[in-house]
Parts: sequence; structure tokens; C-alpha cells
Amino acid sequence: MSLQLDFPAVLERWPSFLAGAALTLELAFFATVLGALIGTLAAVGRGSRSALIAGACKVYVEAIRNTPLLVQIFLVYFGLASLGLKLSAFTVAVAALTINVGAYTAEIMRAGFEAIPRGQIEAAEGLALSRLQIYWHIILLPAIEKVYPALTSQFVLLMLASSVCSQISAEELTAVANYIQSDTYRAFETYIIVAVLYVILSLVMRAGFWGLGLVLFPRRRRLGTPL
Amino acid sequence: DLLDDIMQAKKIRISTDVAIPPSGMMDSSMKPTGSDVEVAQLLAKDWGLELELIQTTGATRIPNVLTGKADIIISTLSVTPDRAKVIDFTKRYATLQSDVGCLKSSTVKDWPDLKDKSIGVSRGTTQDTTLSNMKDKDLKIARYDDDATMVTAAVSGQVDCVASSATIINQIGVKNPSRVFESRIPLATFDLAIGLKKGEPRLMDKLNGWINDNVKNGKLNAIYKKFHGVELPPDMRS
Amino acid sequence: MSGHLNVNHLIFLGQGALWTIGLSVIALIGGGIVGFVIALARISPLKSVRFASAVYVQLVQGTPLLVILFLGYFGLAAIGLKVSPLVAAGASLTLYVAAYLGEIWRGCIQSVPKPQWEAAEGLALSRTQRMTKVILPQAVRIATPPTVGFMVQIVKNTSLASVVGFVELMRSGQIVNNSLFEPFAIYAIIAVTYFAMCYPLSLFSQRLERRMGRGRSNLAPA
Amino acid sequence: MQQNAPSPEPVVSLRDVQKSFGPLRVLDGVSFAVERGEVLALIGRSGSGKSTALRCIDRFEKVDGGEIVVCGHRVDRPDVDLRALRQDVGIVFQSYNLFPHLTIEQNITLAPRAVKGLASSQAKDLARKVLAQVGLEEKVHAYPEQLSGGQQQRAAIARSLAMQPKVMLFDEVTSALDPELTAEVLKVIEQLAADGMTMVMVTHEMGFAKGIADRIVFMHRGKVHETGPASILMSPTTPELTQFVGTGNLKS
Amino acid sequence: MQQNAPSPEPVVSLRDVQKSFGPLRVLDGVSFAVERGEVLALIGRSGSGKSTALRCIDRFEKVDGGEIVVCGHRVDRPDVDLRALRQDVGIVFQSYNLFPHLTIEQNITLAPRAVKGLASSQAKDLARKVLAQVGLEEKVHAYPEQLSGGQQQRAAIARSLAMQPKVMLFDEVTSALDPELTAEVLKVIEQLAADGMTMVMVTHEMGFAKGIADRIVFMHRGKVHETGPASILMSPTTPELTQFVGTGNLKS
Ligand SMILES: Nc1ncnc2c1ncn2[C@@H]1O[C@H](COP(=O)(O)OP(=O)(O)OP(=O)(O)O)[C@@H](O)[C@H]1O
Ligand SMILES: Nc1ncnc2c1ncn2[C@@H]1O[C@H](COP(=O)(O)OP(=O)(O)OP(=O)(O)O)[C@@H](O)[C@H]1O
Ligand SMILES: [Mg+2]
Ligand SMILES: [Mg+2]
Repeated sequence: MSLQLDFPAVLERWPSFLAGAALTLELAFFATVLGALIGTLAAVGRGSRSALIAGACKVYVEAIRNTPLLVQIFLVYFGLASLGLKLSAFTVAVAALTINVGAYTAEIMRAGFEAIPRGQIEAAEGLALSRLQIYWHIILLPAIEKVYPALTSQFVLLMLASSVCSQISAEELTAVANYIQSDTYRAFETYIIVAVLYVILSLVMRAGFWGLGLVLFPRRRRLGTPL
Repeated sequence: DLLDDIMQAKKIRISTDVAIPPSGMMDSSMKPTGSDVEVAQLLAKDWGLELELIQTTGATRIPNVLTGKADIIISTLSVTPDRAKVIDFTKRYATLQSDVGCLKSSTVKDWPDLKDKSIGVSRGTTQDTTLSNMKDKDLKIARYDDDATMVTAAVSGQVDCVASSATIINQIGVKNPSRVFESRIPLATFDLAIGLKKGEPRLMDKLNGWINDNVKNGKLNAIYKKFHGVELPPDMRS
Repeated sequence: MSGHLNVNHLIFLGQGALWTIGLSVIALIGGGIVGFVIALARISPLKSVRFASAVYVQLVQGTPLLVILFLGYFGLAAIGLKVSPLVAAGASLTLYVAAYLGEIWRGCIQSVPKPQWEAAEGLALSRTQRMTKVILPQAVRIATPPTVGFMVQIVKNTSLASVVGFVELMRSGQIVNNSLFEPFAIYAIIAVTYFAMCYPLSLFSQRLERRMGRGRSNLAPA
Repeated sequence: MQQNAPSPEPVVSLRDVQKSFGPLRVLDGVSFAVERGEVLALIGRSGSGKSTALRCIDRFEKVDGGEIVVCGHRVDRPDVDLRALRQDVGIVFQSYNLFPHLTIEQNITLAPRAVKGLASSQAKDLARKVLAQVGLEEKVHAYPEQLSGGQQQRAAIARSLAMQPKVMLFDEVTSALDPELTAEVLKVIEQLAADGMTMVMVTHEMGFAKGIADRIVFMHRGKVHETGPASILMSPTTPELTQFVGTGNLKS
Repeated sequence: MQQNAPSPEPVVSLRDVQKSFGPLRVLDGVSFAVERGEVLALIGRSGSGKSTALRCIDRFEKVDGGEIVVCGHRVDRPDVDLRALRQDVGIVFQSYNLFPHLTIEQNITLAPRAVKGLASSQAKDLARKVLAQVGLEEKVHAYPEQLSGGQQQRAAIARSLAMQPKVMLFDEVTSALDPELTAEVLKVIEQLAADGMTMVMVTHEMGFAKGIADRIVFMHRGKVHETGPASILMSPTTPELTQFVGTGNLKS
């Protein structure tokens, strides 16, 4: 092997790695919460009886799903600045990630809505519940429960994809890696450590979603069905 | 021995980032050009070799030679002790004067004026390291993945100061006349050198000899002046 | 560092787009073949095979593609394998795509109703015959829409191959921008180009889904 | 079973109802009425339009023509107040359609709270009352999947009862159940009938129809083919009903 | 119905079979035997273990203890030759489980060709023969979804017959069907019985069990509670069977 690896030389910068990992998690957290919200609204919007709302939601979802995140980030970052709006890199990163993951969430949630048996909705209609009440009480939670694994994976993917935020000066994990590797020229050691950290982060996120699932789906918890 | 391999193959593979103007970039017909590219071309010509430019990104310049995918790197490598632990550097073939540049309309004169101003810089460059080490100065640093993104950030108004070479600082105003930047605070002068894998003394000697010759005959200075608009420092122009 | 967007720039971008398509095709074929093996391994009767393939999937799905590409390209070289960037990028993308397609396809195979497996078993078909004659033909129908949907992700993700020196669409856009500094115009062009490549696939996948009359979501790295 | 004297205003009345799905004419001039306290059984072979007729009464399907009046609501009109209508009508389907993520109590209290604005404690008392009616007091805190089919169906009936409807519609509520479970559900419905609830039920259980229905409506190809008291099942006058009752007997 | 003299070697025999799912003991010492040409009906309430017993015979479940011998195969042994066993046993489920991507003919010829190596033309002749047996000749080239439930179930029976099994197992093959369709499927099974096929059937159709079965096995809580000729249904000796037959009668 023509290459000598010297992990200690890179590992001694662990505070930077930790800070990067923390920022990555932070980005993922905000984008997940906001994206879930926007995505759910867009999913509901796509089923709207107003052609305008349904159409707008569709355009949003399709435009985002069919272009790379990096391009979206650049367009938001430089676009806003050209308009004179100077937001911090963190704000822009969260905004772009939210817009991005919101579109995917919308698609997943829509599948969840469609998976609710017609009979459930008819039963609720038969009980004189209003449209909004039906969405809230009958559709939302079971739909989320049905697509929970897909949502979990999507949000983990979002966390991994947040690595491109290094491009707009957000100091997340990949940015830290890029800095350390160009400062030390020890690229292998750096990227191997970063890969391990990402795997750990994704496990942490999955564990978090698992725990959240326990809270969200009391029936699952009580009947012991695996999530 | 790498030198023999190169000579036998009649081809030298040089790792260069073509996205860091004016050292490496594309001309309007999308051919690689820039000061580093011309240095590489000159070297290949002098040694009678075919040139293969290995186009890289900032992150992969070094791994390319460590894993034998390229023979040497000519890509604005500044020499630092940390880096010298990983690869070997030749003598300097150029220098890089770095300044902190600010909007012409701003009042920045010295370090204290930089408080609350975000300073754009290319991530992991020696400018970045230098600024990052000035912990006492309480600077707000915005790091971009490469010079181009940093310049774009300055052009579009995301930052009002940048730490970079004078060439690049001047470039911003060319791209956006309403945002002219000029050098305000000198940062440091770095030596740029050719990088190669450790343990290749014969190649190292030959490269050093070639640099000496071309410093003396003024060819390196000419290339530098052509792209950077200024000459190399006096002690490199004998 | 000169002037305005000209024909050369557009040609350069076009070449980048061609590379994007080429890499996508390689990733899909390689990832498809390996992914099929992974899908079968994930439902293997052997516990060790199931476990190993699950670990593989978890590792790959937990690592950004950028890092996989980097380690793939230089990692192979570091252990003394001399490979061209094309082979290295192809191999890395294959590993990556296989992990996702393998999981998608495993789900599709397992979503063939259990009674179908039992009915085939009850007819004395061997394991291979059950798979090839009963389960897979049904799974293929279920799998087509999410697979086509995932191809969109492949197309977009090839942009990361720039790390191993590919000047594909995204990288060519960055290079052009570096000499023109018109980020808004250039990234808009790139966005539209990606959209033009991806949207037909999305549309096709949606149409297939609708024809099958069931809503399935497809996973999507951004 | 109470046989009220026909009041001038029936609870449910259909007059010449027409309904097509695409080219398929499913209801072709259906008319019948249900008086207060009456139990009406809708029978007929598969595809004859029984479920569709029932669903039209609660406006799960819009009719193409004819007139439907339910508790004073003009169901055929586009401007009918759906939520008011559905407070007067309870409907129970073959697939019980309990909400799987809610406990039985939550299933029952949801609509009274959300629609009628009952306080939580009131709603819970109500839940206990209707669960007692169907004999499921001990299952308040269970989830639907913890119940047997018969228990789920009884819970679904209780959920409808909690809205205190004026008429209940049942669509083959026992056909997914095995004989023993069927028996428990039928007992509950019998009790409802005895309490004077107005009911329309689609059923395959001829024995039950005979025993409980005040009137039988036999549907055939989207039309009311024969109608009369339960005794018409013993002495059918049309060949279609004769055949239908004949095959039904196979399930003996 | 043929009443063969019991041969020394039964086609199917279970002796003291034990089977648990986790903590739940589903079969608790089940023993019975089926002679050549005999029709045995397994009855019992839901959850009593009928399906499990049937599935153990074709080794869809592994038993925890006891002995099962089917056509000479020691089914309880781990080393039993599964494919040989399943060539001797045909099984038909409640959900017909035809392969939706294949035509009826392809459904039927698949196993004979893949397992027995029949030539295509031979297999097609065979398909025509078994389809004639179940009265579906005209549907050879249809896809399953183009058939009614009863037709699908008959096609599933034909598919099993094409393997020329020595014994057929039926698990509530009519319970997803309405009375009319039930009748056509039962007729096919009656014909098979008349032709001397050995059969074990789980069924809810008491009338049918009475009419066709040579012997009844009544299961209760994982045990064989009563067994005997069909006449035990008229004069049950245990209270459990009395109750079971009683409730069964509700479905009259
Ligand atoms: N939403 C629908 N779209 C199209 N056709 C329908 C729809 N609902 C019912 N039909 C058709 O209308 C006819 C009558 O259906 P309906 O459900 O009313 O029959 P039914 O008497 O309830 O039969 P079953 O006893 O099988 O429940 C059938 O042919 C059915 O296929
Ligand atoms: N795979 C399984 N895992 C766990 N429990 C099972 C499984 N299969 C069956 N059971 C349980 O075993 C018991 C007996 O089931 P079985 O299907 O044999 O009953 P059955 O007599 O066929 O009833 P039914 O008339 O409802 O079909 C039931 O309590 C059932 O829940
Ligand atoms: Mg119906
Ligand atoms: Mg069963």
C-alpha cells in the first residue's frame, strides 16, 4: 500500500468535527420539522378542489423533485442576495433544505392519504364529521403511521444531502472535512472519519424517529407491533 | 522511480484545478488556461513530454498524486509545515500576495474596522488558515468551497470583504461595476510550489533545476504577469 | 475570464449533460444488476447472508454519495488497483444505487401476497421456480414505477461524480460560472436542463403508478 | 317488534330513484318507504343494487333522478345539508371501519364531541351507555384490532348509536363473520328493533330477515321486484324470488 | 360417495400433533387418520386450530411434536422431501391464489411442466381435462381477474388436480363466496368425492359437511373434541358440539 494513514493527526481536531456534526444535525432538525409541515400542507393542497391550489402544489413538487438540491441552494443563496436580501448561510440552508424535503414529504404523504381505506372516510362522513375534522382525526395520524418508514428514510437522506450546504459557507460536517483536509492534506483520514460520523448521525436520527414513533402511535406502543 | 516512469511514458500527468481563476480556468472556447496551466505546459514542453492535465477539484488535488493518478501538482499550492508532512514541495515557482479586500465605498482601514463584517474566503486555503488563527481579532469568516463561489458571493452581495489574492479582489469589480473591491489590509505572502509524492528525490532535483532555470530566464515571471497583472517579487526576478 | 455566455459555453454544458446521461446509464445498469443480487440476499433463507446484506445497505445508505465516490476512487487506487475515473465512478455509483434499488426491490418482492408464495409452494415448485415463475413476474410489475422514479435520483446524483474529475452537467456549469460570474443565469439553465432530463422520467413513473392503480412513494435522496 | 301504525310522514322515502355508474344502470326506478319504528330488509342477489340503494339514502352516492326524503331532508337535492342529514342517519357497513388508531371509547366519543360539541365527560358517559347496549362495556379502552370481528361490528353499531340517529342503515353487517359471531351481532340488532329503532338493512341472512323484518323489499336488476311482509319469503310469487330463496337455502 | 373398507395404511395420519405459536398452544395432541377414498370434514369454531392442522399436513407449518404421515412421507421429520410430498398433496385455500399474471391455462400447466417435466402439448391436454372436470373449458385463455369468485375457486381446484394428487386439502374454499357461487364450487367437490378422491376439508357449511363427509372431526381449543360419522351433527354428544351446531343453524 502506497499510502500511510495517520488518523491521530486528523483526530486531534475532534472539536471541529463535533461542531460540524452538531450543525449538520441542527440543519436536519429544522428542515425536518418545517419540511414535514410544508410537505403535509402541499399534500393536502394537491387534493384540493381548487384547481389553482392543486396546480400550484403540483408545480412546486415537480420542480423541486426534478432538479438537484445544489442548484436549488445556489439559486436561493445568490438569488436572494441579488435581490438585496442578505440572509445568514444557516437561514438560507434551512430554507433551501426545507423547500427541498417539503416536496418529497408531500409525495410521501399523498401516498399515505391514498392508503387510507375509502371505508374509513365514509364511516367518518356517516358520523357527520366535517372535511377538516376528517383530515385531522381520521386521515392524518394513520397516514403518517403508514408512511412512517418512508418519511424516516427521507429525513435521513435529507441529513446526508445537507452536505452540499458547505458550498454556501455553512460550516456543517462536510465543510469541516473540506477545511481539515485542505489544511492538512490528509484527505483519506478525514473522509473516513466523516463517513463514520455520517453513519452514526443517521443511526442517531433513526433512533430518534423510532422514539418519536412510540409517542405518536400509542396503539403501536400498547400492542407491541414493530414500527 | 517516478522520474523514470514519466520519461518512459513520454507523458507527464499534472493535477490542476481549473476552477480557480486566474491560476486555472477555461477560456471562452472552453480550453483550460491560467497561470498554473501555462506553467504546466511550459514544463512539459521543456522536458519534451506530452502533457496530460488531470482536472481536479480542490479536495482531490492531493489524493491524485498520493494514489498515483497524477505525477505532480501545479495548482496554487502554498507551502505550510502541516502540508509538508504529507507531500513534498519543490522550491517556489511563484508567490501569492494575499490581502483583505473591501468594498471601495467602505471605510475599512485596519483590523479593528473588520468587526461585524463577514469576510469571504476559500475554505482551507492558507488565507483561511491565517484568518482562522487570528482568534483574538474576533472575525466573522464565511468559507466557500472555492474561489469562484467566493467571488460570486462577493459579486452578489453576500459578503462585503474577502481575503484573497489581489488579482481576485480586483476581479470582483470587473464582474459587477457597482461593487468594486480593493485591497485594504495586507495579509501575508505565500510561496507557491509544485507538489509531489514523498520519496522521489530525483524528480524533486530535476523540478528544482527547472524552476531555477525558468526563474532566471524570466519565463515564469512572464506567465505570472500575464495572468495576475503584477510581477513576481524582486528576489525572484534576477 | 471573459465576456458573455456564448455558443462554446453552451456546447460545454451540452457535453456535461451527455456525461450526466452516460453516468446515469452506467449507474442504473450496474446498480440494477448488483441491486437485484442484494434484493435476493436480503430475503435469503440464510441468516448470515441476510445480515451481511442488511449491514451493507445500512452502511451505504448512511453515507453521503460524495464520500462513497471519494473513497471508491482513491480507495481502490490506494490498495493498488489502477482504475480509470470512469470505472471508479461507475463502481461507486453501482454500489450506491444497488443499496437503494435492492431495498426497493426487496419491498416489492415481499409485497407479493404471502398466499401466492404458499400456493406456489403447494404446487411443489422449487425455490428457484417459485421465484422466477410466480413471484418475480408479479414483483416486476409492482417494482417498475418506483424504479423509474428512483432513476430521477440517479440522474441528479451523478452530479457528485465531479469529485473524481468528471465534468458532468453540474461541474460544467460551475466551471462556466467561474469564468462568467453569472450564477443566476447559469444555475437557472442547469436547473432547466436537469428538469428536462428528469421530468419525463417522473411523468412516466407516475403514469405507470396510476395504471397500476396504487400510490407508492419512492425514496429520494435529494 | 313494534308495528306502529303508518304515520303520514315516512322516515325514509324513495320515489322512482335512478342511478347509473357509467353505462351501467344500477337503480332503475326504485321506490319504497320506511315508517317510523319499522324494520325493512333489502334482499336480492349480488349486484342487484341493494348497497347502492342504501348508500343513496345517506347520500354516499348522488342519484341521477327521482326523489329521496330522509327525516325531512331532500337528499336528492344538491343543496342538502349533508352534516345535518348524517346526524339523523346512522350507517354501519360490512367492513366495520372502526378507526384503528383510536380506542373503542375514542371511536365512539369522536363524533359526539367534534360534531355535537359534547364535553369529554359527557361523551364518555354516552360511550359507556351505548357500549352497554351492545354488551361491550369491558372493552372501552381496547383498540379495534384487539377485538374479534363480532365485537368490532358491535362497537361500530355503538359508535353509530352514540349520535342518536333517527334511522339506522345496515349493509350486510354480518357477512364477514362466522356463525357464532353473527349471532351476537344479530342479537344486538334484534334488541334495537325491539326498542323501536327505525332500520333499513341489507342482509343475506334469510332466517334473520324472516324473524325481524316488518317488511321485505326484494330487488332484482335495479328494480324492486317484490315487496311485502316477511311471509313472502315462504310463498314467493315471482320465479326470481323463488330461485333466490332456493339458493339461499343451500346455506343451511 | 364411496365407502372403501379401511385399508391398513391410511393416506394421512396425525398422531398426538403439538403446535404452538409463541405462547399460544394451537394444536394440543391432535390425532386422526384419513383412509384412501375417504372424505373427512374438519369443523370447529374460529381459532380452534382447523387451518393449522390442515397446514401441518402439507407442511406449511412445522409441528413441535407428534407424528404426521402423508402418503408414506414422514412430514414431521426435518428431512422430509417437501417437493415429493407436495406432488402427492393438493391444497386449495379460501383466497383462491391463482397467479394473476398467468392465464388459467398457464396457471394449470405451470407445475406439471416445471415439476413433472411434461411437454407443453401434454400439459395443455391435461389442462383441458381438469378444466372440464370443474366445468370451465371455455375459460382456458382468460386471466384470473376476468373470472368470478366461484370460477376462480374452481380454476384453483383444477390447478391442484392437474398435479394428480393422492389427497386434496380444502380450507374453507367457499367462505369468500356468496350462496350462488358457493353452490357451483360445492358441486365440483361433490363430483370429486364421487370419483373417489381422498379429501380433508375445513368447512363452515354444515349442510354440505353432513351431505358429503364420510367422517367429521370436531375440533375445540386445539383438541379433537368429537369424531364420528356425519350423523354426529344431528345428535351431538358433547355440549360444545351441541352449541356449535346450534349456532351454525342460525345461518339457515
Ligand atoms: N362506484 C361504483 N362504480 C361502478 N360500478 C359500481 C359502483 N358501485 C357499485 N357498482 C356496480 O353496481 C352494481 C350494483 O352494486 P351493489 O353494490 O349495489 O350491489 P349489491 O346488491 O349490494 O350486491 P352485493 O350483494 O354483492 O353487495 C354492481 O354491478 C356493481 O358492480
Ligand atoms: N402464523 C401464526 N402466528 C401466530 N398465531 C397464529 C398463526 N396462525 C394461526 N395463529 C393462531 O392460532 C389459532 C388457530 O388458528 P387457525 O387458523 O388454525 O384457526 P381456525 O380454526 O382455522 O379458525 P378460522 O375458522 O377462523 O379459520 C388462532 O388463535 C390464530 O390466531
Ligand atoms: Mg352490497
Ligand atoms: Mg381457518
